[in-house]
Amino acid sequence: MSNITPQTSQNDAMRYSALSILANGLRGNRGWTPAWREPEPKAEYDVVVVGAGHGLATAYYLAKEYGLRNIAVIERSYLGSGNIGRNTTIVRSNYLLPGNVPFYELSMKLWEGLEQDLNYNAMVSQRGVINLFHSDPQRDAYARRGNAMRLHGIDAELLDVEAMRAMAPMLDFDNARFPIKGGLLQRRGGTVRHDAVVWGYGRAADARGVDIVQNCEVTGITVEAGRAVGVETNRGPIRAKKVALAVAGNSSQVAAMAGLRLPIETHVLQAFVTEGIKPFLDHVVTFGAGHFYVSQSDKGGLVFGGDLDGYNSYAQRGNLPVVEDVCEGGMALMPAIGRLRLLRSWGGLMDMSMDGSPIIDRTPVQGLYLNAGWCYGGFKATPASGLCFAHLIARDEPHPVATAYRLDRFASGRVIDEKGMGAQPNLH
Amino acid sequence: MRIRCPYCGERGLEEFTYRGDATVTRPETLDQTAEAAWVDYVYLRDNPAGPHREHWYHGAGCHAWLVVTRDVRTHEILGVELAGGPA
Amino acid sequence: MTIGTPTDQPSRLAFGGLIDRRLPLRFRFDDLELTGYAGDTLASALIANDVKLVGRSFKYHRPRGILTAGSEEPNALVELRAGPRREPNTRATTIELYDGLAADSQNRWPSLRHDLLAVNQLAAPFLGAGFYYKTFMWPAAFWEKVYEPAIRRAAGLGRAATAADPDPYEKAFAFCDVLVIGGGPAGLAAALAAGRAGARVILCDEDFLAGGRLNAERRGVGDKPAYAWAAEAVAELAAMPDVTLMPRTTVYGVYDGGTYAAIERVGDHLPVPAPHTPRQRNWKIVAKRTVLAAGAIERPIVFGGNDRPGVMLAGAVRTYLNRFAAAPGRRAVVFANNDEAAATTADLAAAGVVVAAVVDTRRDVPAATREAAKAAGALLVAEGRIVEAKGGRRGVRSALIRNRDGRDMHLACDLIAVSGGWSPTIQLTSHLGAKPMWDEARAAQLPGALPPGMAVAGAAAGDFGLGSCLAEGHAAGADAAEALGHDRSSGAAPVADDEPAGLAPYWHVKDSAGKAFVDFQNDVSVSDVALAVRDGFRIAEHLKRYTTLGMATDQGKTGNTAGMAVLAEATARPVAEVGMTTFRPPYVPVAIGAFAGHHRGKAFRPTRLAPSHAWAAERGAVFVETGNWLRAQWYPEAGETDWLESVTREVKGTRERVGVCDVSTLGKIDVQGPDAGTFLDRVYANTFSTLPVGKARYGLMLREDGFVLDDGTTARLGEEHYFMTTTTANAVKVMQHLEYCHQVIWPDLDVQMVSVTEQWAQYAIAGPKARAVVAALLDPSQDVSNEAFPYLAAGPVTVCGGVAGRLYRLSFSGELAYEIGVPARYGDALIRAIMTAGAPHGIVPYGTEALGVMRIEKGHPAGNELNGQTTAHDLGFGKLLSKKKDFIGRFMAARPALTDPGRTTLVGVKPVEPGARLRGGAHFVPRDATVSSENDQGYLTSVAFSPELGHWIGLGFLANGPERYGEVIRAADPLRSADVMVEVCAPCFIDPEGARLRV
Amino acid sequence: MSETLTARPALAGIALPGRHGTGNGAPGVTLRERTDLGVVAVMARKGQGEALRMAVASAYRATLPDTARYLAGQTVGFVGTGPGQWLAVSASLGGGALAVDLTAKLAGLASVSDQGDGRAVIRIAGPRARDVLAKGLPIDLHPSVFAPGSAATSIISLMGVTLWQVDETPAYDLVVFRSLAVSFWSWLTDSAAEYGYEVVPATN
Ligand SMILES: Cc1cc2nc3c(=O)[nH]c(=O)nc-3n(C[C@H](O)[C@H](O)[C@H](O)COP(=O)(O)OP(=O)(O)OC[C@H]3O[C@@H](n4cnc5c(N)ncnc54)[C@H](O)[C@@H]3O)c2cc1C
Ligand SMILES: NC(=O)c1ccc[n+]([C@@H]2O[C@H](COP(=O)([O-])OP(=O)(O)OC[C@H]3O[C@@H](n4cnc5c(N)ncnc54)[C@H](O)[C@@H]3O)[C@@H](O)[C@H]2O)c1
Ligand SMILES: Cc1cc2nc3c(=O)[nH]c(=O)nc-3n(C[C@H](O)[C@H](O)[C@H](O)COP(=O)(O)O)c2cc1C
Ligand SMILES: [Zn+2]
Repeated sequence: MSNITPQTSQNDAMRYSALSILANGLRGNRGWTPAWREPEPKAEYDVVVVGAGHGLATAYYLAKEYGLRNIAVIERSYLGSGNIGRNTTIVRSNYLLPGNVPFYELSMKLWEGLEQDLNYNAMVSQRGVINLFHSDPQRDAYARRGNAMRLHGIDAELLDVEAMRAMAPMLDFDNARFPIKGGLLQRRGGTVRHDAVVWGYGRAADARGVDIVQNCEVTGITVEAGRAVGVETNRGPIRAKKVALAVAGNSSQVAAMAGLRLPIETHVLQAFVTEGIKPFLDHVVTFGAGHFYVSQSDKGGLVFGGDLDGYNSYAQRGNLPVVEDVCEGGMALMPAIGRLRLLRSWGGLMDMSMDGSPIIDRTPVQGLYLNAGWCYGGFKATPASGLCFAHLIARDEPHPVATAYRLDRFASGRVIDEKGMGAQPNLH
Repeated sequence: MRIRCPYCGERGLEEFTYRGDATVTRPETLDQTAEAAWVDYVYLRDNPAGPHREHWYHGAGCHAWLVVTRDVRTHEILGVELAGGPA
Repeated sequence: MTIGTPTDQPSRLAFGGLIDRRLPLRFRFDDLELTGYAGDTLASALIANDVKLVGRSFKYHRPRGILTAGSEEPNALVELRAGPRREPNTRATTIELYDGLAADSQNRWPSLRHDLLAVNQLAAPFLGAGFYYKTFMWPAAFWEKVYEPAIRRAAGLGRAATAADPDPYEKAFAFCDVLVIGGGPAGLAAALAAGRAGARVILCDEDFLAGGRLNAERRGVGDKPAYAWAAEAVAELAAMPDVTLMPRTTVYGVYDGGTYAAIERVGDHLPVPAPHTPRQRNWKIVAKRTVLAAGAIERPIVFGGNDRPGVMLAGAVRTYLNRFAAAPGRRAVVFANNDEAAATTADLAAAGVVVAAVVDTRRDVPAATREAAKAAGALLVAEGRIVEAKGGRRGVRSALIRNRDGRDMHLACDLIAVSGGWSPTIQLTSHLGAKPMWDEARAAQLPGALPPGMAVAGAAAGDFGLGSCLAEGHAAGADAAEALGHDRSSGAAPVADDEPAGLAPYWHVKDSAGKAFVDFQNDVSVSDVALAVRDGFRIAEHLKRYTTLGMATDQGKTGNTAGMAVLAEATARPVAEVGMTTFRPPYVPVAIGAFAGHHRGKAFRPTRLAPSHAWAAERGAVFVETGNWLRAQWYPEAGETDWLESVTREVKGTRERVGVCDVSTLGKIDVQGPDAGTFLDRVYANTFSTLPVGKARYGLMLREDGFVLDDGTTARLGEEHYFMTTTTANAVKVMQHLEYCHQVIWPDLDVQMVSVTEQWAQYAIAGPKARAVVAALLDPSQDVSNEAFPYLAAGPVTVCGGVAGRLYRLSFSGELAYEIGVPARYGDALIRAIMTAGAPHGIVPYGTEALGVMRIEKGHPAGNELNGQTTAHDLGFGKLLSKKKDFIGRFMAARPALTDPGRTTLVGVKPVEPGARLRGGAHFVPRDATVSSENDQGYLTSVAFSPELGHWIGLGFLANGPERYGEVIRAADPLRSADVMVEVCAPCFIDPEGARLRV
Repeated sequence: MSETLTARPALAGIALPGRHGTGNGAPGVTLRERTDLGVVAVMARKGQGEALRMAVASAYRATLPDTARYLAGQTVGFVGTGPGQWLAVSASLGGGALAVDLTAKLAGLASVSDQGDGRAVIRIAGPRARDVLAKGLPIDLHPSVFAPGSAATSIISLMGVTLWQVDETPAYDLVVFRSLAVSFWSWLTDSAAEYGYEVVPATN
């Protein structure tokens, strides 16, 4: 999307800047107003977006790019309570398959202009994402990926082990079970402060008139004559011309309210943070011989994660074997972190699709749109997912970069399987 | 999580491998009319938030495939059987 | 008692305490060389030495002292030890003193006393909650280059070590009937009751000395001093055969199925761990029942300057006085909303500390407090509050106290003992997801739904009286034992009086002067909460994330309750409605090394060694990791400097004479039974039931979604006996798949299977001289002529004087070749025998590289081609898919998308310039097209230098591949700036008719 | 070639006899590679469970356990490793002899597959054997639940293992995959070092 330009929020009084901080600070910080309103849901909207993760971005772009005015985002808990608020904040566009690459690159570009667009500092930090490789076949696979990126005009570099050593000297180059042979680097990749993305989109959507309704759970989808015309919620029914689902982890549950069955399983993915330390690691690093990836947050904690727990779960928490597996990977990669302490672990509900790739599509129920299947990689997609979903909802046709994310690809066999694991969600 | 393998007794998660929904059954026909059934079998899942019948493999134990009924909201295990029935 | 007899420990009490004055220990803190005693923590030793300033806060770098005496400490964090053993953010309150201990303060520059970043305090009005979300947006590029590095340097507390942790860690498993978490009065009583009833009990306490508050209070149990009763209880438990006491062990997590995670600090109280013992041991304890007796954590009242060194929790003050015989001050003010004030005042006075005033927030101050104040000669301020703790870097110098009439008085003091009541230690009850419940009467969160099998006793359950802690603990222990079938013969519960525990909620002093902190470590003040609320962050979870309240290394153990109360007040809601943020494991931060245990460095994953490993190592082979296997990659010879030189020699030697390669790592599966053939027909895409005994056949396996799973050769050794091989990488996966197919899909088939990968040492002997070598190895009268043992023959043989082996005429290299298998114990001897038998023929051993070169020359797909994204059609194996039978993947493989001629299919490529080098991962683009995604037509999977052809060759997938043989295309490699023009050809480069195999 | 091949123990050159680890008094455990055992997988044919049981009883005076147990017979013992699956072990029928014998005697009743070379067997014995194993084995070995004759198949330090208790010393036989024997030994000796251990020469 080329016409995304910094735009003044409607609520000019509350424009955030160093100056506003100064002015308010001098006045005892009493002048601030809430980042978003807390409206009661109206009886009817043009579009009801369910789920305040990608849903927030969807509503924002519906308002901003597609000129819709009467929109609600319905969230069963607090804003950002879903995966958008519990992920490891990595953004990148180092994908392999043609169905994915342009989409994630659009997202990357949107990140690059996001803060000015939203007038919110989301701490977009393009510190570089490195995928390590430990064998020749793995190097070839990353070369294939890096070249796919380059063919799409995306930055990618293949580093040898000496270059790696210079960038990240704390990695184990000398006593590793699976020696590091190099890495695929995307310099434009990095991290974005997860919560700030929620709040930034929330505030910006609210400023464009979107009603954000928290603590409101969708309990039913009203279908009349094959068409979705609203939702039931624990705060009463809400009518809508179009209903858009972006309820990761609960997609199967909510879709089932309209009689749909999805190629999705819900799994738990854990993440971890250590106690804060002084600057230690400058990049995002992914271990290639186990399940471990890590970056350092601006507060100083190492934020890291690894594999799914591997079994269906709606519990939003995991078990010890994966904690151990991930920390083993961490120690194998960076043996200096042995005495750093793991401070907190948590889990999120992963919408694992059968090929590991997302779905942005219409459904067999008219007026019901689906945004799902983001697996463990949908945070980086937030801006593009919001934009493409908004496009689909507004225009009733897929956005050009999201044409592959169709539901019928499972039946046809045109799956987008980056890992080559087949229809086994916990292996993606 | 601890699963009571009918053969080995109660064992920890680290001994098992998960596969998924045990309620789907492989279609018996190769007829083109069976396409929907095949797509269902290979790709579509109920993915319930509640008791779930699922396949687990006791790979580090007796190598049995188990059907475990488990509440996926609480991870409470409600029942375990050998998938192949008694040997 | 008097303070300060030993001159080197000016605040050490002359008598009492559970320290050993006969065992002085030297230690260093920053530039101070100090002495403490055995039984001290670093914190108590610092207190005994009058050191008050121990740390700096996270954001404002404010001076901080010691607040608590336990693992909940937010302020007194130090870097312990040095070099690769440096441990940042270590709580001085939990560090057991040892001789030679060295600790440094952190998050300050250049020194603790003179920290330049303390200027942040001046900017505090602009650095309020969430300030960075509102600024630093311009110019965009400045975030990474300027703002972020500055923020990161200022934040982050201590420094991690930069070299590998030298200490070992272990994991361990334990099982018990009853796990008791916490060894205070409730836990000891529970363990005694369960242990006496005959249950298998494990008692964990994170302290090095069991007893909990019993060691900290001047109380009695029965007719004994409380600490003495605790010691006796421990002795009784230690004598029970089925009771395990685990001191220095924190239970940090609750997981499914009664699994509890606990961290044992085995060697942390020593300068370095004892030889052959780990630094820490990470336990998984499986318990049938659990008694949580983790006590309660005292919380402060929030008031101005409440973070200054010298403001300490009242219970911690008593701990330092009574357990450690160290006086945290000389002149104290006690500030409380509850009955703790009485004991605190009395204990201070008994230790010789002047109590200037007792400030009680309650209108009706109970008699006990009045009397204690009176006895101590302290001023009693009823319904009073401390508006500000004044002082400097080195701590509190006075308290500004306001009475109920609003009149202020200024009292000099160097210690403010504060108590805002107690929060039961319920974190573990929530790890499985249950929410705690607010209890208005006790002004505390109490456990909600409990994890299966758990009971809570003592202060953790909100019962604060010693008598009831003992009784409740005893009952919980007896109940647990009884529920497991033990009889309830647990004897009588120990008895003690309940101390007064009256409390009137009082969270923060609204008319405070100066910053009043809710979360000490993260510098979250009352005004930050107010600002967050103004910005719209009114939900507890939002407040947490916006202000970082409760996100520091103490996870809000002391601060969260007050934080929620302040939020409740700011949003005019009851505390119960505000709720509480989620408790998550671990209960205390746990070293990452402990989670890894043995699995680090070379032991990260187990290593599988092939039968020829010792021999190959002797020969100086270069090894490569393939999965968990270590395989010989090539065998360098003297004078060879480059891997390509060695590999080329190995390929040539094989193709020209004969070579030998250890192929034992291939997965091998015995498939037996009357239905073995039928079973293989269903799991392979091609047919095996028709394979004659004594023959082998290539087989292709699909996944049920129609894509290729694996390939390999399977031989029929008997009517009901097949011997299947899989790729090395997929061996485990295929075994699991077969068992699934059998047990789940076709349980009615009479077929049995078992992995025999490890049973057989198997060597490929390949090359024109292979037959001669094999013949020399076999015992006489076994005919290996082409007629007697043709291509794809398979069968038993005896080798080297009667060893029962097997011979297969298979070829991956494309040469005349055999694979010879013997039981693995003979693998070492056989490779030596092969080398001897092959010597006259010039045999060369070859490694995985040469193996790879030869298979690429022959166009055989391997891992790079069997990548899970390819179909039989892509690999040119479409003909193999049987039309006569059902098999796994058949239906889905027939979908048009999987057989679309436009798909990329396997081709060979060779460089147009013969000298050009190919690289895997290049993409195919039409010759004259621009290198861009629209023209992307496939990619290069595998490359090799072919010694026979004298140039590089490659395999790859190309759109409409087979139609394009002869076409010149570009292998575009912008990543390495190494585009090469290549000619498309058939994937088999050498001997496409297979003549060599059949000679 | 007529010179016969010599067998190489899985831990040749790795398990060095002698006293190691903490202290120099009585070791906490002794460790020994058992190279004398024949180990064979026996898998019942469909519907032949009863017949198999009888054949085993008459051929070996042994009982096939229904559960994970080790039941000794006259010359051959059987360890339950899964439904319808056993490991037959024999100290007198080593090498391939046990498999040959079983194949002949159980024809039609069971599929038989030699595992004697695929596995290494290590005997651990001594007062601290349980403590050593607790550092990796996720199974309760308390005498009230695991006694002589008890057996289990499980995982230690990411490596598969089948074990059974031999006597009340306690002593256990641990059966591990041959290719992993060196890694297993490294875990085992690291874990035993705290209590002191003695390596006894391999038996054959
Ligand atoms: C631990 C972890 C680490 C991750 N790391 C990364 C990473 O580094 N990079 C990356 O790109 N991605 C990462 N991800 C994945 C990423 O977070 C998700 O893919 C992405 O946030 C999904 O966005 P979403 O909007 O679809 O879902 P969510 O943010 O989960 O939003 C869905 C919302 O729907 C709401 N909802 C559900 N049911 C209902 C209902 N009935 N009524 C109303 N509301 C409902 C939920 O409460 C939720 O707020 C990670 C995920 C996790 C858990
Ligand atoms: N008067 C009051 O208001 C008041 C308030 C609270 C407590 N108390 C007193 O405190 C005592 C409470 O007794 P109790 O037995 O309930 O608690 P306790 O505080 O005496 O003992 C708890 C023990 O649990 C340990 N522990 C905590 N969490 C742990 C974990 N995760 N893993 C391992 N160990 C852990 C601690 O180290 C401590 O030794 C009584 O003496 C009571 O009188 C009094
Ligand atoms: C990138 C990132 C960094 C985090 N850093 C911290 C941290 O420093 N301290 C902390 O207590 N929690 C941290 N958390 C975890 C949150 O406290 C919280 O556990 C997580 O957002 C999931 O929410 P829940 O635990 O409330 O379910 C972090 C989370 C994320 C996603
Ligand atoms: Zn089992």
